[in-house]
Amino acid sequence: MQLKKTQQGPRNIRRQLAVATCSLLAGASHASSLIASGDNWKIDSALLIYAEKDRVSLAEGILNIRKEIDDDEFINARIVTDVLTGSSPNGAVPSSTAQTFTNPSGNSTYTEAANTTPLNHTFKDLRNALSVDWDTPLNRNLRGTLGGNISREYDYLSTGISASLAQDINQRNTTLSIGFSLNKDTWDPVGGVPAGFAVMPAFPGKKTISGSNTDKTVQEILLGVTQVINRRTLMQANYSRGQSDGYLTDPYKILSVLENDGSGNLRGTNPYIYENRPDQRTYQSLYWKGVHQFPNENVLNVSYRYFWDDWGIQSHTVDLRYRFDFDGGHYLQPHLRYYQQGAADFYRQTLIDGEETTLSYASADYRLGEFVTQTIGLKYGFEFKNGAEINFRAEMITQKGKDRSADAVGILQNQQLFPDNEAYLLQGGLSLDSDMVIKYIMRLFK
Amino acid sequence: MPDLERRADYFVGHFEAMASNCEVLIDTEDKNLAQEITRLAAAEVCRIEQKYSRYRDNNILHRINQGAITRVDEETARLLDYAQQLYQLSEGQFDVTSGVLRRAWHFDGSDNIPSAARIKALLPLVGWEKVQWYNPQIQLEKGMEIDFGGIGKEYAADRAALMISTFVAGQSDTHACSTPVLINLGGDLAVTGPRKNGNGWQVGVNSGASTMSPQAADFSLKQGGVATSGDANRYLEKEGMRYSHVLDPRTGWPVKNAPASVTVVAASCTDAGMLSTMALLYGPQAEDFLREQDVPWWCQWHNKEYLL
Amino acid sequence: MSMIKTFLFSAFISLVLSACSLEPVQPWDRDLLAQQKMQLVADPLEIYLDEHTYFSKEGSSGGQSVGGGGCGCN
Amino acid sequence: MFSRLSTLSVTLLVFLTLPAFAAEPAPDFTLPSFPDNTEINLKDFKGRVVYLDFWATWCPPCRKSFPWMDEMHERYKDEGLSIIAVSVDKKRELIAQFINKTESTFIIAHDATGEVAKIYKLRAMPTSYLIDRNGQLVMTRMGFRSSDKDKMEAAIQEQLEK
Repeated sequence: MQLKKTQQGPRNIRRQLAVATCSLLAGASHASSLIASGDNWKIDSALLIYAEKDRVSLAEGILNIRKEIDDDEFINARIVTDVLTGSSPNGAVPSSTAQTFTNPSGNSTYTEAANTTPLNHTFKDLRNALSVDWDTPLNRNLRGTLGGNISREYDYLSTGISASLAQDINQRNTTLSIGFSLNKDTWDPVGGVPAGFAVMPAFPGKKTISGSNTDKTVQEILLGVTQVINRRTLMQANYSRGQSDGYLTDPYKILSVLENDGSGNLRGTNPYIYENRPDQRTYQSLYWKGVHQFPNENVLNVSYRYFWDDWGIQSHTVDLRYRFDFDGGHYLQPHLRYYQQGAADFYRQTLIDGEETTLSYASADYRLGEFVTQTIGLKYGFEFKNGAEINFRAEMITQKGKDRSADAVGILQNQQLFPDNEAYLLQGGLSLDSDMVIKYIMRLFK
Repeated sequence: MPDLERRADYFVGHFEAMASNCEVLIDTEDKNLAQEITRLAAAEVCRIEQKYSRYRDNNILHRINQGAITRVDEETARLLDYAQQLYQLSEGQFDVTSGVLRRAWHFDGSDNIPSAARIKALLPLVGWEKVQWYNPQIQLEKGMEIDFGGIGKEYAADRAALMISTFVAGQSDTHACSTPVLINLGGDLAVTGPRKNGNGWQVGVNSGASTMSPQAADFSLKQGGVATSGDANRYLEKEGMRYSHVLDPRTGWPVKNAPASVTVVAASCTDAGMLSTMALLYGPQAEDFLREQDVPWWCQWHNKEYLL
Repeated sequence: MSMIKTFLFSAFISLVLSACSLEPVQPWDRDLLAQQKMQLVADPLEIYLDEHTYFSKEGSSGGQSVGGGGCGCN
Repeated sequence: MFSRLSTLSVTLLVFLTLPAFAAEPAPDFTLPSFPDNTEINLKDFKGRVVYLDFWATWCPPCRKSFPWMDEMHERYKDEGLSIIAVSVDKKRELIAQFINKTESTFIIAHDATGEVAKIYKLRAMPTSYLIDRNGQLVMTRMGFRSSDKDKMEAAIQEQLEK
């Protein structure tokens, strides 16, 4: 520690002393109000481990860097890497006998035991993504944001741009916003893009493909209103509409085709065919969120979304987070989420022999089915006096679906067709200011 | 149980703490309220005394002084932050690690002056700059000690006043919620506001043979606090030289020609205490320092023949 | 289904309209609203991870904001 | 789309730099100072140029304006500039926490209830007002942008020379 050089004679220290004493006596309240000075880089990072029972595991790391480049003008960059391993349902239904499938590559086979949900065991993927946003004031009450993003997997490339405007009105108590995004994605699936309803050939046959790669575009528009209700309450309401065009099918998902005798047995030849979806989807959603701080400083954050599309899917999502603040910068935040979805019109858990020639579209992807997702979680966070934060959370996610009675024919009535799921999520996060990193490094060398 | 005494138009509560007679003057006619306020003040002062007494071996201070890395609570952290700020503000004159010097100095009026070698041996154990304080963790070097003795009483007076203000403000009775109170911890005073009649509290400062600032002439306490540093009865005397008990932590020796005592009025009792302590540390320049601060003060000097 | 939509739309519109009759919060009273925990997205990384997770497990997505990018997981 | 946008923002900016008060008297007020709790009366500053700033610890641009206000105070205090920074924080200890980290020497006042802010019809944080030696409001500035610094300093100099 350095002392100032003694000045000539005594100097007035009363004011500095009084300020110091004020902090001593009043007890500085916690640093949540401390905002890092804009010259620094704000660094947020998180590591997520997601594991499904007997299925997929995912490790995902994020690094987010935000810097104020001019008055109230920010650049935000985010790097994400995730590694996925394990297996996921391939769309076929369980059977009383073992089932053998040909891998998408066509080079090998895998066998699923009797009475279990068939899973594609060769799932292994590495994804790297980068997104950059530029957020700037256009005038005192208008902000604009421009963003770009790219995400790369070994069989998938997604690139996109987005732009939004936010106009404050009503003495900044109301914000109107509008946003657009455009994404162009390219599939380069292993073994090529299967033709719609192409049969999964027995090894070593090759499936019929429509090409080696394919693509889709996704456009979205969002209109939103954010309203300050009072000193402690804030609400947001959005309407959004999106449209996807192009190849919207999952190139790895198949359907089981049954004999048309009501027995529920797989048909004798080529019992599995690749799924086929429409090449356009229009979806809309209404979203509402409220944030309220109680006099005890706890914060409730609750949202509801109603989503519907022209595939016949509609869903309701309720999300609730409640933050309890404790002395010394600790907080706990329970999280509850409830999601209920109705099935797409062309969702089928099985097909009957011959239907593939009469139907235009069919998919057994459980994500297009009728199901409920429930999430329960708890987050613990600690805010340091200097504004840094460290946090952890653990969540349990369960997914339970409803079988279509029309598809559960004959012996399949004894099987659970929908692949219910149970997953656990662990996350750790750390937020810092570049200043703190520098100070910490200097302390290490001291 | 603290005892309560009724005076003309107010109550006085008494209790003993921090080796002082403590008083709480409560500007109310409500005996129950006065009782409750006195109890609160006594509880807060005793709490601070126990938490930061250097004569106990079961408190946070004792744990810190063992020299291990210690994680401290928020209140202790604030005190340590404050100690650090004062160290910087006083350019090293005010140092909570200087208590170690008392192992050599016993100001009992005798001629028992320690040897220069003894002081020199202690000096490596003094100096806030050697303390590893990274809020909320602290570590002292082996043999060093922290002592809040120089802040404790004033801090307790302010804390008690603050607690009472909060308590009183929470009273539903409109009379009760504007009850002004004066805390007196053996001469260190803090008030919660002027008296109900709008006047300040009349405070007698023993100003025998002293100089004072112009503002001190007709003075009554409306806001803040008063504190006195120095003790005319604590000194050593050898070969006609009087050593005051005010030690300069930078040299380990008493400040030469310091005033016998300094009394200051400031925005809080703690402020007043720090200003009066620093004035003593300025020695013969004490009054220059006080004038610079623009506060009411009284300064009592030893008999002039002791001045060099 | 269409009744749900009609209801939601009218709720949405009435919410927007009722905002006009609110007593505005003054600039000097925005201390709580300035806190990080009072932001609509208090922890952006947490929300990003949640959206990514549910995007790959459910048939619906979006609604809160635009942009962010896609992946082959759905 | 963007060219049209910038036209819009240019129009709005022109509006915003117009003085909000055409030389009307600055409303008087009495507020406690920080940390001494003494009374600050605007009328006591007659004869000096006053830079009156409304700020809060929770407002990032406000915090960023402190070094600049310090600089102005150091540079012009002897020529007759007084800076009064009125905090609208609800609690005093928040001010203490912030001021502890700065070395500011200008006057800080505390308007815990926002009473004075209301009289001054504050529309943004921070907002600062320049008051001439006769107590007339001569300039209002909303927000704090580094690009405004020179313009504001010029306005201060102009008033000091009067």
